[in-house]
Formats: sequence, C-alpha cells, structure tokens
Amino acid sequence: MEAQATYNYKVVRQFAVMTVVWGIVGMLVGVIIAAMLVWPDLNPGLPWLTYGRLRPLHTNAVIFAFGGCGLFATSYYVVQRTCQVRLFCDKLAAFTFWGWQLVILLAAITLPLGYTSGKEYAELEWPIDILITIVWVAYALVFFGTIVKRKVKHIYVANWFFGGFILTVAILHLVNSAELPVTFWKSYSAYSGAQDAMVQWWYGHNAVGFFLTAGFLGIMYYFVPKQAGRPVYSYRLSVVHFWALIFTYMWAGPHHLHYTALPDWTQSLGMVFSLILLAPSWGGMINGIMTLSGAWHKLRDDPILKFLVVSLSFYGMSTFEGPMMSIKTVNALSHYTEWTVGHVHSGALGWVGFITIGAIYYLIPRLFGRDEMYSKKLVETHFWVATIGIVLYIASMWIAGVMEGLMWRAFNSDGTLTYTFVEALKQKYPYYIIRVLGGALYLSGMIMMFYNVIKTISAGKAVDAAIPATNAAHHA
Amino acid sequence: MTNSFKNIPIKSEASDAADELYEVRKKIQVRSVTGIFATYRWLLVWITQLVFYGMPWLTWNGRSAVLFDLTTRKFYIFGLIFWPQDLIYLALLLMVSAFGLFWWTAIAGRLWCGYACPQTVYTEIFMWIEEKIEGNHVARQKLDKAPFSARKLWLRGGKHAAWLALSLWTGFTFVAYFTPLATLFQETASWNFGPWEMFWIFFYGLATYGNAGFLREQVCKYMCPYARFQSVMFDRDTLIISYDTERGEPRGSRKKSADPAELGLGSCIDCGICVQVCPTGIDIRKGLQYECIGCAACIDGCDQVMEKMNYPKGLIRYTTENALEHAYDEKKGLMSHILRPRIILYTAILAILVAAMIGTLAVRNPLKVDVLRDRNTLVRETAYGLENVYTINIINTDEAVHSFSVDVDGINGIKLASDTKLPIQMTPGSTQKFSVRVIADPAEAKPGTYEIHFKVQALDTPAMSRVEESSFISR
Amino acid sequence: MSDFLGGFWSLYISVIVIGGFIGLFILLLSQNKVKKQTGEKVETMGHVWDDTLEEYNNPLPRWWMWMFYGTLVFGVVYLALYPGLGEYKGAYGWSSHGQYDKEVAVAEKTYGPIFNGYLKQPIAVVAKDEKARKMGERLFLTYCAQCHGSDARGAKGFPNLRDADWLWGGAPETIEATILHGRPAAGPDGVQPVSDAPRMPAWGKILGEEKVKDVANYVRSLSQKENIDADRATRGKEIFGQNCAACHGADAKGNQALGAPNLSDDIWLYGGSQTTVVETITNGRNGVMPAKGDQLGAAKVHLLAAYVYGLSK
Amino acid sequence: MDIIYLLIPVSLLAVLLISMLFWWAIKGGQFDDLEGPSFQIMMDDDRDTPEQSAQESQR
Repeated sequence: MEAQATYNYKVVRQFAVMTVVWGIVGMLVGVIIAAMLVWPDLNPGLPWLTYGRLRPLHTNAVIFAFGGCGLFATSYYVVQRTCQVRLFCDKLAAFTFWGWQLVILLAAITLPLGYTSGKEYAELEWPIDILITIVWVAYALVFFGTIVKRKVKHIYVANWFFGGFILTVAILHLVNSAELPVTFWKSYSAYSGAQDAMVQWWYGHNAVGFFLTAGFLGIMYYFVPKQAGRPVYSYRLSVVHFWALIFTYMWAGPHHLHYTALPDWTQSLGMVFSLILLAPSWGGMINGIMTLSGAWHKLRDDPILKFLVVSLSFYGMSTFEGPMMSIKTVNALSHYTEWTVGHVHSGALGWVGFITIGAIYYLIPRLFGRDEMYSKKLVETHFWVATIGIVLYIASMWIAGVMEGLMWRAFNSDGTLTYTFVEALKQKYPYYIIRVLGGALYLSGMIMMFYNVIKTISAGKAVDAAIPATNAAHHA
Repeated sequence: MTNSFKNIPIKSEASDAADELYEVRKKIQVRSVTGIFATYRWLLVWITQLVFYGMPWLTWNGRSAVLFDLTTRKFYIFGLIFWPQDLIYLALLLMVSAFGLFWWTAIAGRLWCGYACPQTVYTEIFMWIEEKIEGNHVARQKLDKAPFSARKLWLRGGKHAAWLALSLWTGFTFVAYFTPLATLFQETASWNFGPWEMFWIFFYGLATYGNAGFLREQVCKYMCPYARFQSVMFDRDTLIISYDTERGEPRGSRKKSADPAELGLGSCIDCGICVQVCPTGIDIRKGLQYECIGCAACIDGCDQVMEKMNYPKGLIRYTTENALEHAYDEKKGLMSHILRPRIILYTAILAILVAAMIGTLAVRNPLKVDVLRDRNTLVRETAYGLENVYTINIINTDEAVHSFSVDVDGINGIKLASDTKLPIQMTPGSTQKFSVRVIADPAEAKPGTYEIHFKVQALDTPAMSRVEESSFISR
Repeated sequence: MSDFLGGFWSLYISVIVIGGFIGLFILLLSQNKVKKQTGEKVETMGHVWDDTLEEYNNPLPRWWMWMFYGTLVFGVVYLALYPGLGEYKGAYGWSSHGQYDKEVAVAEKTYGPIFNGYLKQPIAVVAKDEKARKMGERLFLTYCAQCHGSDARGAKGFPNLRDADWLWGGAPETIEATILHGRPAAGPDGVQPVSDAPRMPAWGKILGEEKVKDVANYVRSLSQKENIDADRATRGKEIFGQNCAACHGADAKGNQALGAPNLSDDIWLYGGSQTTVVETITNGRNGVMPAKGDQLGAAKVHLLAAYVYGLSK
Repeated sequence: MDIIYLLIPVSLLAVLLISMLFWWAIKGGQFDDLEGPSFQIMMDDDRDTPEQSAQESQR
C-alpha cells in the first residue's frame, strides 16, 4: 500500500488560522470607526485613517477576509470529508490561499489610500477585481474537481450550498465589476444611473444572500450535525429549501432601493420576492435547530454547540426581520436609518460570526491532532462576552434607528419639519456609545479565541487525517 | 397518547406507501389539572390580563393614562410623556427585561414560557372556554370523533363564537393603546375606523384566535426563537421540571394497597396523567426535552396521584440536574447551589440596570434644548463687535406652561441678543425654534474658536434647566 | 412614459416572474409526498449508525408549508394589484408618483385652509397676526435661513432683511414679487435670466486701478468720515458722474427698479472697507435671489412676505 | 442601455447551465436516497489521527 492517502489539511489549517486573524483585524477596524462616530477627532490626522477610508476596509475585511477565509477553510474541509477524496490539486489549492491573502493585503493597502470604485462591498479597484476572478476560478476548479473525483455517489447538501455559493459569487463579481479602467487605480462602472444602482444592489444583497447565507448554510449543514452528533433533521427539506433559496435570493436586491428612482415594478418585485424568501430561510433555521432535538442536553455543557444554536437563532431572527423591513411601508421608516445597521449586524455578528467561530472551534483541534481546544472555559467565556456584545449592539442600533425615523418624519402643525437632521444625529450620541461597547465586547471575544487557538496549535502538531479506505470501497 | 412518530422501526420490506413530508398535527386534547402550580399560573393569567385589558380604561388628568400616540409621536405613560428622544428609556427597559429573562431562566428555567408568555396565557384562557363548553378532555375526544350533528355544530359553534368574541376584544384593546378609548368607541358606533385601526383590530384579533385556538404548542415547538435561547442559559444547577427516574422506575400499575418494594416497582404507577395534562404533548419521563415549556402541569397531575396512592409527593418536581445525580443532598444543599456565582452576577447586573432606569426616570428633565450654529456666516463683523448667529430649539415636554430664560457664557464680556422676546413662554408639549445672536468684544475674543455654553432655565422650576455647548468663531 | 424601451422587455420580465412563481409552486408541491424506497436499494437505506436511531421519518412542521404557500399567494395577489409585471400597472392603479401626489393633496387639504386664510388678507394685516408671524418664522428658518441667516440679518453678499434698506423696494407687494419671481425677476415662463456678465459690471479693466481707487474713495466719503483720501475722492466724484450715475443715480441714492444699491448710506452688501469696495468695483457683483414661487406656492410666499415685511417694522 | 446585448446571452447561458445541472442531478440519482446521506457524514469519524487509521487498514 503506498503511503496512507491523507486529506489535504494544510490549506484548511492556513485558512482557519487566517480566519481568526482577519476576524480580529476586520472587527478592530469596525470598533475604531464606531468609536470615530462618537469621537470624530479620533484619527491622528492621517488621511488614510479617516472614517471614509476605514469604513470600506471594515466591510471588505469582515466579509471577504474573515468570512471568505472561513468559507475557504470549511468548504475545503467539508468537500474532502464528504467526498472521501483528497483535494483536486494541492498546488492550485495553495494558490487560492496565497492568492486570497494577496487580495486582502492589496485591499488593506489600496482602500486606506482611497482607491475605490465606490460600489459598496465591491470597492476594490479593477486590477484587484481581476486577481479576485483568477483566484475564484482556481477555487471553483479545486472545489468542483474534488467533487468530480469523489468516491461517494451522493453529493452531501453542504456541498450543494458551497457549490451554489461559488458559482453565484462568480457571476455576481463578473457582472458588478464590469468597469472601464481609466488609470491603473481608477475605473468607471459599465452601467450608469438607476441601472448602476440596480446592478450594484443586486450584487450587494446577493453578496449577503450567497456569500453570507448560502455559503454559511453549507457550514451549518455539516458542522451542526457533527457537533450535535445527530443527523440533519430532514434531509428532504434541505433540498427543497436549497433550490427555493438560491432562486429567490437573486430577486431580493431592489429592497435596498425602495422609494428611489428605481421603477415601481422593480421595487414591487424586490419586495414580493424578499417576502417569499422568508419560508426558505426559515426552512434552513428549522432544519438546523431541529437537528438538535434529542441532543438538547448537550447544550448545557458544550460551548461550541451554544455558538451554533445561538447563530441559528440569530439567523432565524434576522431573516424574519429582513422580509419585514422589505415591505414598503416599514421601509419608509427604516430606510437610511440605524435600524438597517442593527439588522445587518444581527445577521453578521449573530449568524455569520457565531457559525464561523463554532466551525473554527470544531476544526482547530482536529487539524492539529488534539482532542479539544486548549481551554473549554475560555470558549464559554467567549460565548457569553460575544452574546452580550451582540445584544448591546443590535438593541442600541434598533432603537436609534426607530428614534431617527420618527424624528425625521416629525412635523409641526403648519407642515414644516420639527427637527433638523443634525438634531436627530445629536440624539443618537448615547446609542453610538453603547454600540462601541457592544463591538468592543465582541472583539475581545475574538481575541480570547485567538489566544485559545494559538495555545491549542502550540500544544498540537499539524496532522493530515487519513482517508478511510474501507468506506470508500463500500460506496463506490 | 404518546407521539406515535417516535417508534417507527426502520422498515426494510418494500412498500410504496408515501409518508407525509409534513407532520399532520394531532390535536392534543389537554386534560385540565388543579394544584399549586396551576393556581400560580391562573394568578399570573389574572394579573397580566387585568393589566392588559384594564390599562386603556384608566385616565390621567383628562387623557388616557397609557397611550402611544404615533401620529404626534408622543408616548404617554401615566405622568410621563416620552418623545422620540426619550427612547433611551426603551433601551434600558429592553436591557432590564433581557437580563431579567437571563436571571430567572438561570434560576428556574422557562418560568416565562410556563406562566407569563401571552401564548401560554391565551391558550390557557381558550382551553378554559373549550372545557366549559365542550366538557373535559375525554368528552372532547369523543366529540372530535363524533359524526357531524346538530349538537356538535352547536357546541363547536359556541366555542368558536366565544373564542372569536374574546379575540376581537383583545384586538380592540390592543388598538386602544394607540387610539384613545373614547375616540375608538365613537368610531365603532359610526363604524368608520381608520385603515390602520381596522387592520390591527382584525390582525391582532385573528392572530390571538389562530395562535391560542389552533397553533397552540406549535408556536413554542417551532416558531419561538426564545425557546432556543433559554436552553443555552440552563446549567446543571438550574431548577428544571424533571422526573425522578431513580425513584420512579421501574414503572408499573399496581393496586393501591400493594407495597411497591415487594413488587420491585418504583413509585410511578404509569397512569399516563403526566402526558395527558401536558400542553405540548410530550412525556416528561423521557427527560429534558426542548418542547417542555415548564408549565408544571405534570407536577400537579402527578402529585394528585401520589396523594391518592399516599406516596410522598414530588416524583416529578422542580429540581436541578446535580441534585438528581446526588452531587449534593437536595434537601439541605439546594438553595446554596441555586444562589451560585452566576446568579449573583446576574442579580448584580439586573440591580444596576433597574437602578439606572429608575434613577434616570426620577431625574428626568422634561426640557430638551438643541443649539444649531448658523452654517453660512462664520462671523459677522458689526460696529458693536463680532457676532455669531445660532438657532435655539426649545422643547417643553412637561404638561405645564413654563417660561424659559436663555443666557450664554464662555468668553468674558459676551452678550446675547435675540429678536424674540426673552424669557420665552412655552405651552405644554410644544417646540419653539428662534434665532439668537452672540456678540463678543473683538478685544476679548482674539481670532480662533471658543467653546461657549448656552443655559436655558425654566423660571418657575430650577431643576428644569439645560446647558448646551456650542462654538464661537471670531476673526 | 413607460419604464421599458419596448414591449419585448415587459414580456421578458413577466415571463420570468410568472415562470419563477410556477417553479416555486411545483418545487413545493412535488416535495410534499415522501416516496418510500422500493426494492433493492432499501438496505443502503437502513443505515446503522452508532447512536441507534429509532427516529426514521422526521416530519416537518406543517405551518412552514402553509407559510411558504402563503407568501407565494401574497406575491401573486400583490403583483395583480401593484405594478410588477413589466408594463402592467396593477389593478389598484398605484404608482409612486401617484402616492406622492396623493400625500401632497392630503397635506394641501389640512394646511391649505390655514395658508389660504392668510392669502386673502393683505400683507400688512397678516404681518400683525402673531400666529402668522410664528408660521412665517418657521417657514423662514426652513427655506431662507441658509442664505439670509437664521436671524435674517444677512451675511456678506446676502441682504440684511431687518434694516429697512431695500435693493428692489420694501413695499409689501414688491417683497412678495421678489420672493415669488426672484431677482433678477423671472419671466412669465418662470425662468430667471442668466447672464455671464455680472449685473454690477466689472469696471477694473475699463477704468484701470487708479480710477477705481478714486471712485471707491468718493463713494465711501458719502457715508464714512475716517481715512478718506480727499483729492482722490474729488477725482472719483467726476468719474462716478460719467459711469456709475447711470444706474446708481447722480446723488448715488440707488435705483430700486434696477436693484442698484443706495451708496450714500453706510450699509454695504459686500463690506464697506476700502479694499472690499475696490474689489466690488474691479470685479463687479452678480447677486441672485432664486425664485421661490413654484417651490413654495403663492400661499406660503404670501406668509413669508408678511414675515419679512414685519421684520423691519 | 446597450449593455443588454451582453447580458442577454450571459443570462441565457446561465439559465441553460443551471437547468442542465438540475437535470443531471435528478437523472444522476442525487435525489434518490434522501435519508441516507444525513447518516453518512455521521459515520465519517474525523477524530482518529493517521497512525490510528494506518493500523486500521493494516489489520
């Protein structure tokens, strides 16, 4: 028997560690700009550290660096384990790792310098867009190559979600980054006016829909059953909700542009399909949470399971809040207010953050030949600190958003507006402080995680698990 | 009547019978129960519903005591009037209730679900109506199976009519929090509700009717996110309704007189009452399940049977996992384990938050002031000195007329001039924007920016004053 | 006008949307029945897993299915009533323009009577009504304070409205006309004449630096006493007569018909120091008061005019 | 608005790709057994280290 065939854990290890690193960087920038909203003269006078430059760095860092590396790590791990075959080509996988780190590095340099294409969540300029496309094609090749040479006939549902996420993000990136380069660091979008806004927010919402939902549902469908030790509640539902989710999410973009110059029919379609999205999203939540029926007692003393269950609860809440907010009458109050920020962060910190943290806590011991994390107590503390952080963040932003909405719409007996914009802004001051506190708590949780991960790694050694030969033959 | 899905063996023979993907919900006819915990629950039902139905009827110097007037954006709660700017109190209230939730869940599990949640309260009332009209649970099961007849129509019709009446009254009361009751009665008399009022009366009413009449335990089993959170807050020292397997097993029915030890039986006589009284249709003897909403109906039911069998009560009781596993002697050690560091921490945080809320409400200043610098002219050079222009917005949220004086300090010799007559008189709940000029002697105010403070003071009540900061630019 | 370039696109959208709805209905419908496995494949089904699982068929909560159908049905009904399927305007005939117009009409209905009540009264009378003054002040703070300052004392280049010194005339009707049609007054089509040459022409090139200084000194000498260069002033008076008197009048009292300011009072729109006066003459000035008629409507302008008129009383 | 001449073929291609993928999935037996896969990942024990599984396959 030639050397025991093993999985390629090397690239998974690299991405897993970088997930925690970029998580801290992205959230640190987040806490800084949140503090800048409270104390505007916080930046040391350098143009690179002004709010305008750091905000895109924050969003790109937490979505594409933290979320991206998390998805790379988990998708490579899950596709190998469920197909019981090594990654398609190790060198290409290594290329995707170093390529993605290069993209992040370039973003960290160009965004503070102010090179931006001005499209939210797609601010990176055209040379980096091309690099992203190349890395993404390599990623697709590795992922689907592994699936093609799989040894298990059935493709597990997590791979469907990962595959859907990869293909759709490719289309989104290509269409939204269609821009005409003018200089090496400047380009202009291929679309203009309302069409540009429409394409941007079709991309914008589906960056949330596919990058931060379909991808992470893939993580959920593998790590929740494995951590709970129970199979997925209803495998059939996962198929129904997969196809319904990826079809309907594509339509939801216009709910970002209610009451704008977008034609009425587009806004109506955006609203209707966002409402239809409620059922498929909740299908995922039910499937995840019901997987734990029967393993409920494990929740008491397994902090990783706590992360996964609470992330599913936040997923349920934010995907209920989303369709409600996309209803035009509700949107009339919530649009442009902090309520949207509260909704985004209940999804981002609650769902995306917690499921990634749970998956990384699951992976690190296995990747480094350890039985469990260095300190389980620290994971428990991380859970509580982070949960309180999220509750502070979203509660303060919800209330600030509702207050802001009410104040903007207040008018006097003769029809003139009661408050000027700056008065509503001034009233949000205490809520901004609570938000900084919430963000700081969540960041401190990530730092605890980093310490815990480093201690686990130093105690363990890099290991590549073996591909079980027996099972493979049985299922060919 | 255990849940029949639980024990389907893995069929290996070929059959193309099709299972339903969706569970056809089996209607659970809950057996009514009396006992200490049932009385507590009905006590909570009475308290919460008296507050809910009663509050809109109360009036407070001429207006309804509790009113959330969305059109004018003023929220009246007895003496206090809240404006959008006061939503910080809502934030504090949310945090207090969140930590209250963490606090009692860590102590005794799903108290909220079992006793005070509207879903439980209204299901309890709807079940009481159902019992009064259709008889006990056995009669209701018979009625379910009974063929369609005049009597069935009469009973069912009566029940649903009563349910609908109560639901519409609930919807009406809910809207009465947003529109004063008096106007609401006029509108019902002439049947010209506003569109939103019409929507909310029927939507809230039908939601009550649907949730309490039909969905019942499904809301707790599938829909409620809190059901997921609270399980995260349990730990081994949380009081949970649990069946003492050690004492109860092996279960078996026996004659009252027989001595269980002889027959090798535990205390549980397998009468199944604990399953029949359970609103979510689970069997508590299978240990902790997330469907259990902690309503303690099974404790009451089982204790009644224990009394009849004159066994000691408490086969099913509030106890902690550690106590069950004899980590400590339950009789003596229970209390000390319940008051563990985690509970003390929660109590401390809760106490701070409640103190903060009451404190800030007590010193609440009904005067709000905003100072907005004119943005187009930085400084105006005049014969009598350097001049900056400000707009002052005074909001008097008090229910009395006040007159306010405005003065400014920050640069010596600084003067305030206003075209509006000061002190300015403000009617209750009014806002007034007026422009003022701050004049400084160029000798005193060298070029640069100075921090100045505006002090707005109610003449009749010293407490009602605000100091707002702004900047004076001189050239 | 329709949002579509041609009928094809409206059809294109409607087909995809309806196709999508049907697809979702079918997907949901087809998955309702769980078909049992038949024949030989069954033993791969009977997976034995270390935690012996007696649950085999995990049923789904039925309300989830009804919720899914519910949202689909709501979508169909909504798209029937509201514009969604391309050109189809929806049975309800709603449009965002329509909603805006309706809201403006409702606002008109509630506030209209208040304002129209004052529109009928002459400005002088309205100026005395305290309630009207308060409303006028709020309108002023919302629409005019940006340039004239919240205390209406103006700024460099924006007239002070409290000092009874009027460029175009202080009579109530002229004030109302100034606000309605702006200065320079808009023509019947509501468009104000825009000329690149400033209304106060730039005399710098024509007169040359020295002469400009002379005129500046003369003009200042009419109202100020200190640091006036007497002989420059006398020379300036002569130059003033030939060039500036045409608009500002021989006695430099100004001409309200042309909006030429009175130079003999010590009130200066752009500053009264020697340097600013020289600058004004050299480069000229082109102050424009935007027409507020269409934005605010006659009733609000009437109230504003009364407020402004009352300021200097 | 002439970007549409690029977008139409691209979207038709995408629709074709997706329907082929969906068709292959149905025909390729991906949906035949919808209970098995959920157990499958449970049986995949990712706890053991290479040495353990090495001895396992030698046995």
